[in-house]
Amino acid sequence: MMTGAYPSVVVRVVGALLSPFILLFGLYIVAHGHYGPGGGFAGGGFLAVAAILPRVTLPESLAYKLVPVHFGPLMGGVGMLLFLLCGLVPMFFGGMFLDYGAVEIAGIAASRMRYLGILVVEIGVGLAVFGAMVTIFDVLMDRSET
Amino acid sequence: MSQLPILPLLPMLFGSIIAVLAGMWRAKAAQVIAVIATGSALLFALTGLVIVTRDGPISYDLGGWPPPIGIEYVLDPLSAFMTSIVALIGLLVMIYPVDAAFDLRPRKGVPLYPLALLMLTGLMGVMLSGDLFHLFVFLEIYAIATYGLVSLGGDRATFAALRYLLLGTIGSGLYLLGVGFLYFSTGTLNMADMAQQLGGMSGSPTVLGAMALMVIGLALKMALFPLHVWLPDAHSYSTPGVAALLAAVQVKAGAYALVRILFDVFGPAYTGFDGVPVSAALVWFGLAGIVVGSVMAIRQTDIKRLLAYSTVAQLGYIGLGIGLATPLALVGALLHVLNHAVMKSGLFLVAGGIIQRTGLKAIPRFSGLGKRMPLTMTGFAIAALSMVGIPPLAGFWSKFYLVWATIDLGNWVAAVVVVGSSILTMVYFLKLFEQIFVREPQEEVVATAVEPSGRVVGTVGVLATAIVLIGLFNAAIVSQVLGPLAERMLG
Amino acid sequence: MTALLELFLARYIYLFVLVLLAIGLYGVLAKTDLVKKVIGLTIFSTAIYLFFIEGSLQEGGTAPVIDERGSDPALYVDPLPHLLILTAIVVGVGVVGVALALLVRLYRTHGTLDEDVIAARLAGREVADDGDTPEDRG
Amino acid sequence: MIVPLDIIIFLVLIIAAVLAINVKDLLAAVALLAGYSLFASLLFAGVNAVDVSLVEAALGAGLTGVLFIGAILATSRHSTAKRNLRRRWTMLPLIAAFIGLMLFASTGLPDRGDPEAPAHQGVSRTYLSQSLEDTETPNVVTSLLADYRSQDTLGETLVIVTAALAAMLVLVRREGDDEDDTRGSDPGGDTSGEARGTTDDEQESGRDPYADEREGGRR
Repeated sequence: MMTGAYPSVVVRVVGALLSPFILLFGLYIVAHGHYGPGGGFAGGGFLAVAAILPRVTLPESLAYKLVPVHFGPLMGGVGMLLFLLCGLVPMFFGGMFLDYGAVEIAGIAASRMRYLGILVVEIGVGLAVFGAMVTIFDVLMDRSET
Repeated sequence: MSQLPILPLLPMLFGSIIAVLAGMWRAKAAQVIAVIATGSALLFALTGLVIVTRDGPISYDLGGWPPPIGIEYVLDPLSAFMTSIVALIGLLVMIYPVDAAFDLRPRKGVPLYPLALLMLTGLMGVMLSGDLFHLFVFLEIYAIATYGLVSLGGDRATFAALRYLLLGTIGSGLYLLGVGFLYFSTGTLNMADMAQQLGGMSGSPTVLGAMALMVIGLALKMALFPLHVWLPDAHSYSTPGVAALLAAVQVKAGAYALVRILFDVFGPAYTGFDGVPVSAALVWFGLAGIVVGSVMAIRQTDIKRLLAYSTVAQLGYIGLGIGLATPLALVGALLHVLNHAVMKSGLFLVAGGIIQRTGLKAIPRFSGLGKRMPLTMTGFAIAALSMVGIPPLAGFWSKFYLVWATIDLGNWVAAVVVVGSSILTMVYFLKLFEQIFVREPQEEVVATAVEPSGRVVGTVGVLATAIVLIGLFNAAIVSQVLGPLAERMLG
Repeated sequence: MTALLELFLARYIYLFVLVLLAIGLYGVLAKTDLVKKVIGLTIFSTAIYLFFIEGSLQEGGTAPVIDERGSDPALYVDPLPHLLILTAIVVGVGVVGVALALLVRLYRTHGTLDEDVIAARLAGREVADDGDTPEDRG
Repeated sequence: MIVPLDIIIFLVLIIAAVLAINVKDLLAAVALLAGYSLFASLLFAGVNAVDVSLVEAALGAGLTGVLFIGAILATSRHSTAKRNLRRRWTMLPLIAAFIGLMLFASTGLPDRGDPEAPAHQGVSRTYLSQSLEDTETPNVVTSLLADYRSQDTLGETLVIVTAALAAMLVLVRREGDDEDDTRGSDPGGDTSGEARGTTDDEQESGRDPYADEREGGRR
């Protein structure tokens, strides 16, 4: 199948070199959603590509040590949980579900709170998309643990 | 209680995600979490039902943004009623033993219960949403979870799941296109807001086209004849627990969305009849579905396949009720949603019990089961008699309201079909009764069979009791919940 | 003639989207290869995305990122369809993922992805073990 | 948006779509599909939908393509399916009816880019004028996504997680107790090879520790 060391050295080296940069770019996109195109979904997609590339090009033992198989569902769950908690916290301050503006922390305006809430949500979405896409890939490649 | 509308959904959301994480740690943990989550959702949904029938609908602004800007959840009698049904059936299936329900021993990291929970979450989201696009998102959540769960049934089920996926995705695509047409002609997505905007443009081709697209899309999801082609395979090949969930609540989400959108969003444009063939089409396709489903059910020898075709027929009743669009008919349709949920899940869970103990699916080999499993088979008899429509069991009353509605409208063809289909239903259940209760045990597996495990008997018992109770207290349900609801939706 | 051209310029999007929708639908319904069906599904949903996004256009509007020109709605295109389609794209990817998983499982059992062949084979088997052979247990 | 360029891209899209569902080589079909998605994302960028363009390029073209290629490598590269002419002819009236319905419905839609269109007068005005004030976020799509309509995003994230879980469940290892096996049969069934047909991954299964167990379940 496709996983495992790719026969060409050039591909292996380029894949190994490219992956961290894609990762960085993905993180940038996740964080940059407030000011330009991007956000959790596109960023999470790039993160997933950064994890899938080594799986396709590098030797299996190495690739699956970098991002283990159980990482996928774990990150999916953690990201989703982060999102849900972000929605739950305002309810303790008397707000509605996902109403970040209702959280009262001294010295932070409601609009700033919403800004931060959006950031947390984007990170949660990014993690969840990353986890989900890696999981689907692993499952299709018959590498999942189930 | 301003938080009430979101409360049934929250335990489901958290439960499904925590079950994913817990399931990676301990295989057993997921089922416990699933029971707790659906149980608390049921509690909240029932509380909600009591409160909103007394005090009127509660609207919930997610994120603190008032409706046209943000997404709104609406807990009104209809959504509380449907949410309670989903949570009740969900809870019983979660309690049902895992090997009989899903035919898979739970193992670390196998997302069985998380997926079942996600399906129920999606169904509840559909029922609570007051926003057209948000409804689409939850429509897809439950659909995707369903594709995964159906494939548990093995090879044929996988193929059925793939066919269902292709048709279901086209269905939601058509629904999405309909939403697009509506958005571009009104500039809003909120249901209440849109109903107001649509009031002045009922003749517009865009609105009519959107209505047609959404009805076709949702009818595909609901498996209304002739768009039911995916249903018999998907329902009969999936494992008993999944089949119970599918038949009892999953197809009803499509029916609910249809009711909600036709009556609450399109409102007069739909019920006004002028030049709109949608409701007439629903009536005729509903009737055709009743006849075809019943006739096909008679010809089946596999119990799960028989039940699947019977679902096609029962969905025909619901489609008929929506199409007739009178308060009485709507009461009949909604009561039938409840009745069918309880009856059909009961029957599938009985089938699961039979398979658990004997491995039999073919009806001709059921001879004498009644003597070996008296408790389970009593539950089966109650559910089946209710399906036929024997008073005072639950199933009688929904047909009664539907027949009354057709006579009221002078639609004699419909009345004859509804009454006649009861006879057809009787035919296919009599066949089963003869095998189970009259004949002596012939097969080795039957002769040595014992009553299924306690949890099977328990869940079937709860459902059988529910059938009797709904039948006895149907007047209360209709006068307290469904009657006022239907009057309001059509008034 | 110019009137016709103007009409075309105002409405050509709908025509093109419609053609793409039809191609996608044809792929799903008429093809027998299961991979082709999923490809058709993707074409169909991408055409829906195009329908929404083209509708968000507002003459003279720029990308919905508020800049120093201020926040007058007339200056930007409609952001709501963008959000809806972001959601729909992600949903579409999810559906494709599940569809491919189902495909892979079917292929492992049958060694083919021809829908008709698999259907015939399953139907044949169905007749064969209609009488509850011990294998039917479970 | 430049109209002639738009029309050219649309024509390319149509050609790519037609080819993608007609070529025999599935890998080529997937490449064409990725191209189709990329050109669609170009169109999105052309009408200033930058966020959508990025996501369509990353997820729609990129990751979908990766998943497709993965699935094709796990199955077969060449489409062996026979044509089913009867089905083709029965489907055409359906598609024609759909086109008719869509044409009818689209007559009531506003012209392209019309600033007076209802959609531009509706709720989106609020988002554009309030976003910076309410959330300090200049990108309105982001504030919409994660604040005004964050529940949609919650559902959407849930969808992708659900899809991952569903895919896991579909391809779950069955410990030799698939539907066709009797309980407790030998998991390393020796009849497994013949029903599998000619697979590309036959030689690969040798180094897969689960292969024996799995094949027993997947006759």
